[in-house]
This record gives sequence, C-alpha cells and structure tokens, in this order.
Amino acid sequence: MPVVTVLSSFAALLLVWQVSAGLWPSRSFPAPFAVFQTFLAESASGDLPYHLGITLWRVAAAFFVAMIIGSVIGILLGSRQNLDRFFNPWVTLFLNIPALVVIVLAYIWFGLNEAAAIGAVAVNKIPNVIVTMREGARAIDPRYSEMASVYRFGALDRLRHILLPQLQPYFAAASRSGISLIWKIVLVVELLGRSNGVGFQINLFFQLFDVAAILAYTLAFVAVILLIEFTVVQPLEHASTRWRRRAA
Amino acid sequence: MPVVTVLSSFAALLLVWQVSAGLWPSRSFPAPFAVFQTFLAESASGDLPYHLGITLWRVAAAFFVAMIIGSVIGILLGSRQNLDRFFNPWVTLFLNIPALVVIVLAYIWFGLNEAAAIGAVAVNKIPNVIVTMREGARAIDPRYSEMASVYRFGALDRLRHILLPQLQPYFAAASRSGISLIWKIVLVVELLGRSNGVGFQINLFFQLFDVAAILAYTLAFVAVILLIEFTVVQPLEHASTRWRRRAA
Amino acid sequence: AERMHVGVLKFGTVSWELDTIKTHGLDEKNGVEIDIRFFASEDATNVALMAGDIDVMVSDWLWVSRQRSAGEDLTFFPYSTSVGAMMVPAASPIKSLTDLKAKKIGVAGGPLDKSWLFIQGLARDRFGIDLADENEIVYGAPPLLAEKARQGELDAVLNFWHYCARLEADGFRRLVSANEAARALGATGDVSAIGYIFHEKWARSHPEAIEGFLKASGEAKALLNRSDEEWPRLEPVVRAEGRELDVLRDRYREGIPNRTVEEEEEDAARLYTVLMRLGGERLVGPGKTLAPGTFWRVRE
Amino acid sequence: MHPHAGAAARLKVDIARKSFRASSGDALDVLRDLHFEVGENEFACILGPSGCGKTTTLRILLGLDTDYEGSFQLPGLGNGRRIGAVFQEPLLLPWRTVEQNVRQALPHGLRDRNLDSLFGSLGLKEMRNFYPGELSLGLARRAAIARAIAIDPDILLLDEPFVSLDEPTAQQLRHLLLAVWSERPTTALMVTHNLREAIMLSDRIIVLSERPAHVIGTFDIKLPRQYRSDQVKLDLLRSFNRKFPDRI
Amino acid sequence: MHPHAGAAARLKVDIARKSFRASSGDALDVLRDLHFEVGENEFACILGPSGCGKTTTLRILLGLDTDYEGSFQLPGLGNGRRIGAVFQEPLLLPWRTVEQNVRQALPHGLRDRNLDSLFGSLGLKEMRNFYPGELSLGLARRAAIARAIAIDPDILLLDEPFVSLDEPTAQQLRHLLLAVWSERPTTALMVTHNLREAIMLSDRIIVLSERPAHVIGTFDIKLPRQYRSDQVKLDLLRSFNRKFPDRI
Ligand SMILES: Nc1ncnc2c1ncn2[C@@H]1O[C@H](COP(=O)(O)OP(=O)(O)OP(=O)(O)O)[C@@H](O)[C@H]1O
Ligand SMILES: Nc1ncnc2c1ncn2[C@@H]1O[C@H](COP(=O)(O)OP(=O)(O)OP(=O)(O)O)[C@@H](O)[C@H]1O
Ligand SMILES: [Mg+2]
Ligand SMILES: [Mg+2]
Repeated sequence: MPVVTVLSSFAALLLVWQVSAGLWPSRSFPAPFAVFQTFLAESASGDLPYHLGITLWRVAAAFFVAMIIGSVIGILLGSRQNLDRFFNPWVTLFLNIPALVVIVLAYIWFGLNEAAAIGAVAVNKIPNVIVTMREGARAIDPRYSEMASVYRFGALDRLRHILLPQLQPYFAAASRSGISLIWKIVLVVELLGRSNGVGFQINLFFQLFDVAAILAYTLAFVAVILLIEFTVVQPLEHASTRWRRRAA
Repeated sequence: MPVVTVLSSFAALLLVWQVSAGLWPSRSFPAPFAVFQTFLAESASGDLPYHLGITLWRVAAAFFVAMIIGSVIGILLGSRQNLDRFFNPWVTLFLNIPALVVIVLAYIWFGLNEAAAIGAVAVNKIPNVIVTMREGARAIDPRYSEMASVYRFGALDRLRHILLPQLQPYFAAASRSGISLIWKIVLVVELLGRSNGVGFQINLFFQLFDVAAILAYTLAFVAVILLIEFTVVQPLEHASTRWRRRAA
Repeated sequence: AERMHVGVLKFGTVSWELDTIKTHGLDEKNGVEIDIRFFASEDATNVALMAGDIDVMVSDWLWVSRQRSAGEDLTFFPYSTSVGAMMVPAASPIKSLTDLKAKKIGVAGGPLDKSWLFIQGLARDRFGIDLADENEIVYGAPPLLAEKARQGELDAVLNFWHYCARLEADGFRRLVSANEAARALGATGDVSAIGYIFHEKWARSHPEAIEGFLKASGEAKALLNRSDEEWPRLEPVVRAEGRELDVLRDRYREGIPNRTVEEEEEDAARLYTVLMRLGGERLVGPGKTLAPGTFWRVRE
Repeated sequence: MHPHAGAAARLKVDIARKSFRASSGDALDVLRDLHFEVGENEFACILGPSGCGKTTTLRILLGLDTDYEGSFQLPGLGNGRRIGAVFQEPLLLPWRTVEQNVRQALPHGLRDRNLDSLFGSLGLKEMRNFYPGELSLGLARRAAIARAIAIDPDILLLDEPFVSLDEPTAQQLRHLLLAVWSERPTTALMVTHNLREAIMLSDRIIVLSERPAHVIGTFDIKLPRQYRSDQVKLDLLRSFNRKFPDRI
Repeated sequence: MHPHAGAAARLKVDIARKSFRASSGDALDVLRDLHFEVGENEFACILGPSGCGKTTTLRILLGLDTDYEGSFQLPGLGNGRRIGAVFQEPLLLPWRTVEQNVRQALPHGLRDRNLDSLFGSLGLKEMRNFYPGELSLGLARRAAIARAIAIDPDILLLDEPFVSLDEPTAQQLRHLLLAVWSERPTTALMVTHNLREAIMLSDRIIVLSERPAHVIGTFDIKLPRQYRSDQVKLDLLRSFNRKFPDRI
C-alpha cells in the first residue's frame, strides 16, 4: 500500500512534468526523457557519479558537523534564558550573514581546501539548527525532567529518554530542511572555490544554459536523498513516533 | 536588565570582531570602524537606504507568501497521513531543487520582473516551511482537538485556540530561519536578474572585492531584523508563551 | 620545469588556449609545467588568487589598477581584445544606438561593466542619448540574458563576447561593439580588455615560469590563429559545433592582441580617464590615473 | 453504519463490539455486547472495574471514536444539542487562562454571560486569570466542571468528575451538579468509582463487567433525591452490595 | 539556606513560607509556618482541602522546588536514598512502554530485575508493552505505582495514588503498598482525600488548613494495622470526625 502510493506519486509527478513541458516547450524546461538521456550520458562518462559522490561527501560531513554543534548550542540557549538573551543577537547576525561572505572569508583565511569548504557550509547552517532546536528546548515539558530528577536518571538516560523524544520533531524538521539547505550551500561553495562537485558542474552547465544537465544532476541528488528517506529516515521515524495516538 | 544584556552582547560582539580583525588583518576582513565608515558613506549617498528598502520589500513579500502557503500545506500534510505519503516525494524534490534552477526557470517563464523574483524566492522557501509545519502538525495533541470538537468550536476558534498555540514553536522556528533563508535567496535573485537591491549591490562590491561595503549592507539588514525582533517578535512571543511553567 | 597553477573557467575561452598548450606540450617546451585548476565562476578565480591557491588567472586591467591602488601588487599581461557587444536580432528595426529609446536592454556584468560604460559614453558623446535613462535596463547573469534575448523579451543585449558569438550564430547581429565605442572615445586601436593576472612578487621570484608561460601562450595563440584543424579538436572544450564553432573561432582570432604592451598601456591610460569620467570613483577606485605597473613588462 | 439518529427521547447504547489494536500489535477487546438505556432526563451512573471500557464508551457517545460495531442514540434534537463533557483528565488548554478556557467553550450566544457566581461556587474566583499549569489538580478539575456546566448542557457526560477533591468540596459540587441538572431537562451519564456518590446522585446505576465490558446488571433507585437520608443511603448501599457482592 | 541535612532518622518539615507569583502577576501564599514530623519508618497521611498546598509540599520534599523559606530533612543516608514517588498525575513517558517506563526508573543495579509478579499483582501483565496513551487512567496510575515500588524505595512520597481506581482494585493496591512498606524500613508520606484510606494505612494523619496551609492538628493511630477491624475503623472515623468536625 505505501509502495503503491509512492509509485503513483512519482508517476503523477512525471506526468505533471511531461504535460507542462509539452505546454511550454522551451530549451530551459526539457521534458523528462531528455533529462533522463542526459543523465545516462553523464553517468556513462563517469562524470555524474564522480561529482555526485564528492558533493554527497561534503553534504554529509557538513551535515553532521552542523547538526551536532547546532543542536548542542540550540538546546543550551533554549534551556538557559540568560544565555539566550545574551547570544540571541549573535545568532541573528550569523543567521543573516550571506553565504557568500562566510564562504569567501573561509577560503581566504583557511585556503581553498576541503576543510574550509565544509566549515563554511557548517557555519552557514549552524544558526538555522540553533534556532530550531532552541524552540524545541523551550517547548520541553518540565514535568518529565522533574520525574527524571526524582528517579535519579543519569545524564545519558535523561538525554535518551527525556530530551531526545521531545526534541524529535524539531530534530526531524531541522535535519530535513537542513540537508536541503546544506546541499544548496555546498553548491555555492563549489561554485566559489572547488574544482569538482555538483555545484561546479551545475554552474558550468548554467553558462551553457544546459538545463537538462542541471536537472539531471539535481535529480540524481534528490534520488539519493529520497532513497535515504525511504530506507533509513522513515523507518526510524516510524519507530520513534509509534507511541503517538493515531488520529481516529 | 534585558536591555543591559543586549547592550553588553553587542559590545562583546564588537570587541570579538575588533580583536580578530586585529589578529588577522586582511583587506577581506575589515575592522568594525571601516565598515561603519562605509555604512555612513553609502547611507549619505542614499544608495544604501534605497537598495535596502527594495530588498526589505522583496523579503517581506516573499516571506508572507511562503509562510502562508507553506503553513497551509504543511499542516494539511501533517494531519493527513495519506496525503503526506503521496506528496512527500514532491516536497523532497522541491526542497532540494537548487535556488538557481527555480530562479532561472521563473525568470524564463514569467519574465525579468518583480513577480517572478518574489515568486521564485517563495517557491524556494515554501518546502522548508512545509517540512517544519508538518512536524508541528504531526506533534499536535489529539486530545485538545477532541475537546474542541465536543465543545463544538468553530473553525476559527479551533485555529486560534487549539492549533496555533501548539504550532507556535514550529512557526517561530520556521519564521526565524525563514527570514534568513529568504534574505539569502533574495540576494541570489537580485544577483541573477534584478537591477537593484542589496544582492545587486553586494555582487557589485564582490566584483570589486570590497568586503567592507558588503558587510555594511549585510549589517544594515541584520540591524533591521534585530529591530523587528526586539520590538515586535519578542514581545509577541513573550505574550504567547507566558503560560509555560518557568523553569525552577 | 617549474610548476605553476593557472585558474580558469572550465568552459571559458582561456581553457581553449590552455588546452592547446597542454595538447602540444608547449609548456614543457618553454620550461614550465602548467597545472590547470578549473573553477565554475570568475568570482571563484578571484577568491582563489586572493587565497594564494593559484598563481595566474584572467581578468581585466581596470580591476588590476584598482587593486594596485588599494595596495595589492597585481599585474596584467594582455590576453585578448575581445570584448562585449550590443547585439540585436537580425530582423530588429534597431539600426543604430539612436534607435535605442524606450527599449528593454539586457546588460551582463552590471552597471560598472567597462563595455557598458564605453557604449553609454559613445551614445552620450556622439548622439546625446542617455541610454540608461531612456531605456529599461536589466542587469543579470550572462547566460540568462542571452536566453532572454533569444526568447525575444529583450530588444537588445550587451553580453560578453563568446555569448555574443553564439548569439551571432543564432542569427543576431552586432549593433555596436565595445571596441568600436572605445575607439570612438579616444583609443587608437583595440585594447586588450582582459589578460593574465598574477602577483608581481611571484613573477619576480619565478621569472622562468612566467616567461615560459607567456611564451607558450603566444605560441598557442599563433597555432589557433593559423590552423583550422585545431578547432574541431576543441569542440568538447568550446562546447559548440558547426556554425557556432566557426563564429567563435573567427571572433577569437580577431581578439588576439597584436600591439606592443606600451601601445596597449597608453590606450589603457587614455581610456582610464574616460572611465573615470563615466563611472566615477566607484568604478575606478581612489586612483586618479592608471596605476603604474598595471601592465607587466616582459624583460627584454 | 452508525445512525446516531436525531430526536430520540432516550439515551440508547447498543455496541456489539469495540476493540483496539495496540501499537505493540495486540488486539484488545474492550466492549462486547454493551447494551443499556437511560431514560429521558434521568441521571445514570456507570460503575465498573478500572480499565474495563468506561471511558471508551463515553468517547463513542461523544463521537470521538467511530471505529466500533453497533449503534447508539443520544436524546435531544440532533445537532443542536449541547453536550457538557467532563473528561477523566481536566483537558484544559494550557495556553489559556481558566476563564478563557471556560468562555471559549461557550456557544456564541452565551459568550458574554456572567460567570461570577459559577466561579464563586466552584472556589475558582481567585484563579480566573491563572493558567492551568498554575492550578492544583483539584482546581483544574473544578475548572473542567465549570466548563461543562457553563454551556447549559442538554446532556451531561461525566468521567469521574469529583476525584482529587476533598470531601466537603466534592459534596458541594455534587449539589451544584444536581442543581444544574434539575434546572433544565438534562440526561446525565456519569462514570464513577465511588458507590456512595452514585447512590446520592443517580436514578440508575449501571454496573459493568471486567473487560470486555458488558452490563452485569442495573440498580434502579426510584426514591426521589430529597428523600435519600443518610440512613436510606446506607440501606441502598447494603442492598446494592447484596445484588453485586463483588463490588464492595 | 536549605540544609536538608544528611542521615536523620525522622522526616522533619519546617517551612516558614512558600508563595507563588502567578503569571497574571498575583502573588499567592501557599504555605505558612508548616511544621510537622514523621517518625522513622512511620506511615503518615496528609489530609487537606483541595488547592491548599499538599502537592507543593511534596514537591519541596522531592527537591523540585527550592524557592521557599525554611528547611526540611529527609530520613536516610543523604544521597544514597531512593525516593519512590507517585505524582498526582501518572507522569509516564508517553514515548516509552509501560515496562520501559518502570525499568528506566530502576537504579542500575536493579535494571534487570524480574517484574512479572509486580505487574501481575497490579493487573498490568497484559499492558507491559502498551504505550501510556493506550492505557486507561486507572491503568496508568497503576503503572506509576509500579514505578515507585519497583525501586525498593527508602522513602515513599505519594500524591493520591489510589484515585481513579475501583474499590476492589484500590483495596488490593493498598495491601500491596503496605506489604512493600513493611518489607524494608521505609518512611512514607501520602496525600489523600480519602479518610477511610488514611485510617486503614497510616500511623498518623496530618490535617492541613485552607491555603496558606499549616497543620491544624494530627491524629495518631497507635493500633497496629492488623488489629484494625471494620468496627475499629468506624470508631476511628468517628473520633476523627469529632476532632476535626469540618472534614466530614
Ligand atoms: N488507543 C488505545 N489503544 C489500545 N488500547 C486502548 C486504547 N485506549 C484504551 N485502550 C484499552 O482499552 C481498555 C479500556 O480503556 P478505558 O479507558 O475505556 O478504561 P476505563 O474503563 O475508563 O478505565 P479507568 O477506570 O481506569 O479509567 C484499557 O484496557 C486500555 O488499555
Ligand atoms: N506554578 C504555580 N504558579 C502559581 N500558583 C501555583 C503554582 N503551582 C501551584 N499554585 C497554586 O498553589 C496552590 C496549591 O497548589 P497545590 O498543587 O500544592 O495544591 P494541592 O493541595 O495539591 O491541591 P489538590 O488537592 O487540588 O491537588 C494552588 O492554589 C495553586 O493554584
Ligand atoms: Mg477511564
Ligand atoms: Mg495536589
């Protein structure tokens, strides 16, 4: 049943795409088949797997760095009002610094290397994680924490059984939009100072106005994300939210 | 007391900046005073207020469009599991389409105009709002909705008294990181096809490698956001979360 | 042989030349080993040079002059005189700059683009028209503007030369090129708009490398100028074929600089004052004249 | 399938079967052949072991659970009727004050009614502007009772309304409830574990079995309430205990 | 300031004053000159009007509220002691099953203990793998009692543990509690509104006044529990009512 839904979802998406490509035929909006052909060609040449692999690695690295640092800071700020009041302007500042500025400064200070690239992406994303997790920490129900302190839960138990389950929806929101934001920033980072990766390729194709190739790379990335979503995230999420009363 | 905290926060920030600018002196990392001078010069010439005003307008327009559409879709998907299962791949797809692609397609289809620009930004942001609000809708406590249906709350009352208070933290997270994401995309939109706005200016300065000017524009925007944060958002938020038991 | 790093746009015109150098081993022959770093945007090459990751990149002399006034020791060696041109569809009623009234004009490179300033200056000096005031100007990304011109949304577009060449292959014609405008504003010949840029200090400490590199570049240009056989080989790099490739080839050849550095520098200095008048300090920076040393002199 | 048909005089419950599927996978039969009736404007109490299905029954009558086999009908005129429900937990909206919680449940015509005397007799006068998190459990229960009474209900469905209250307060509230019930024609169904309370309040006591719940028997009290002296109540208690020896 | 000093034999409470500031701005005096003691391994009950400050007192003893004037001491060896607490609401973690809820509260040494007989005597055998949202309130309360008992507590602090249970079940649990309490040396303090329950279980009944709460008087029951026949209990009830005529 879920499989059928997903398949029909993809089918509908393809159909919408095909039809609208038919209605507004344009070089800048290729039909699915054209994109698929480009995908095959780019895959056969080895370009797509190579650049996609590198980009995925960067996304993954920046994602873990950003989620861990951002969650820790966010939970801290959300549970300590005085800290939050002090650092809130900082968070707002870093939240709104254009990606460009951070990336350029990172490259200039730390050189055009992987560490600078991934660090720049993480710095761009961390404030977003902070903001989301901070809301989560603020919404924590103090009664469960009280129960835990009465029953002398250890720090780890408290984290696993009290904090994380309550933060789960915020964590889910932060990671879903997080992956996508990181991917978008990685594109910029690769545009500004790397010689490989999907962002590098996409910009090249943009200069040639080869939208089919851009879409082929984009969809390859989306496919990987969807694969992870269906095989890892959803089962995990299903298990961790099983306790919620299902709607009547 | 809060005012003192905020002021000392700014002071600390300036100090950190000044010191690090002293430690790593570089044309690409100007000291606060240099940025302030540029800010004054750009303000006096009228450039900064003009471009900032236009950008703020675009940010505001895209923000409202994205928040409204995204919230409605997100709440719908979060409360209807079958809809969600069907549209989840679509959301993931749109979440991960590079800003560049959306912007270019919008410009190509709808022409190089304001509507295309704002629409493109909104389309970039909507999936993020959906993802966050969907988590919020999933986490809604069904018991309150049941109470509301027993007491025959009208649709509006249900929204105001049952849904929104529970979605408030998600809404806060989505709007905070939303504003910043939208601002960043507006920069790209202005870079790619508008002839005014902060993004247009920043690109100009980037070509001249004038980081002080870039920072001046950035900080002017951040200042506006902080002003809104302190005068509108925080009082509102304070009022709407007063019911939460304060931590001991 | 000494190693040096050159940063270029992957599908930019410079990589045609570098590809030719590598294919024919011209670098080894001249005693250097060129390591090509590909980037996806010009900004990226800027950042890379600033970050010390590459030794040589391509940009224009005005930028160099401005950076020199700001204290950087960058210097410039002519690479190509090809510049942008104002393009209109072949069937367009627009025949000269005087027809550009109440039109929608796309301009790549922004309001401070040199080509755009020259053409504006020409329109103002010769016809008394203020192009920016009397038309709707759309600044934007070069590929997007080219596409918009093809779509017909723009009445005219000022774009970088290789986009113009491709447009030409698609049936556009040149209304006026920036070089014509520059000449009308006082230049005595085609001035190299862009060139190889590097730190003076690096060049002084690596004389063999820079000399070998510039020699190799000259030889590659000569080869590309001379031989039609070279071009089909470049198809995958140029990403064009057929008529498009032919137009690109012809325009490339036209753009090979043939004057001495001294002549170039004199003209550049002349144009600098024009640009100062047109673009103001905002464009040229604090320097009143072309910064001395902007043009690199090969040791005789 | 579930014709909770319109204007019937009696409350009539005919549930053939209700079962839950727990998330652990177990199926749990909760109700089996549950049939009982409550006459027009009668006050009935339900007595049954903990976990037997009393709350589930009320939820079905409230329309909150529609996944069962069988049917029921409520007295009164279809959709116009107002149900005063007291849930087993207070279920106040934590983000609204006591007074707001009560007022928001009022039908629009009654929104502005004076609640002073109601709050006064429930001992909530000082707590009108408190948030539920600032109430003791007993006070919260009283607020929930206030909400059910304030709407001038046509039917009362009460799930253990008087637990967590000291005897004097509980007794006072029982009298208040009787006053409300007799003031307008109201059918009342109340779940309780307190036999004395049932004997004091009801016209009929419905005794349920262990899960899956069905009616073991009913105990009708024909004597009008004003004649139920302490001695009479003791006699009733004894005769109830004779009839249902396991119920203490 | 609050020397809940180490190894004392008696539970000793000396609270001069405790007041709340509600978010509405009102200050509320809750405890005033509350002094009482409970002997070593005694079982004491607290009786008092709803909203007088009983839960607040327990919260102070549990260390959950430190904002008061006065001091108290708990029996037992400082930090090593284990407090079995039953809160007024069950406070189970909704995202953990019944068994997990109980097990996670166990000290590490006892984590693997066999809980079969405990669950059996609480009637929770079938519900071990249920999530709290799938329990009836009575079952949830029993799970909370299981959690308090399972840790082999040194002190028992119980806030109305036996409400929402039918009499037979409640009676069975009272016996279970007594068994646990007498098995190891345990001091117990239990809040209840049920005088019969207090007379059955306790060595001493502490009667509190209306808010602000202080002790009106205590009622000591010297007779060992096994000699408290129904007749004795009735006599005790009468003499209690004579001593505290307002408490019914
Ligand atoms: N959502 C659910 N999923 C699975 N089982 C459920 C669910 N809701 C209730 N149950 C089970 O149904 C049975 C009856 O529950 P119900 O709440 O009706 O009991 P009750 O008679 O009100 O008990 P109490 O007096 O303790 O409140 C219980 O065994 C409970 O565990
Ligand atoms: N966080 C708080 N802020 C303000 N007032 C509070 C807060 N917590 C409790 N109170 C008030 O303190 C008083 C005592 O509350 P407490 O919970 O101790 O009562 P209780 O004796 O346990 O009553 P019950 O028998 O109803 O449970 C109540 O009037 C309550 O409104
Ligand atoms: Mg129940
Ligand atoms: Mg209490």
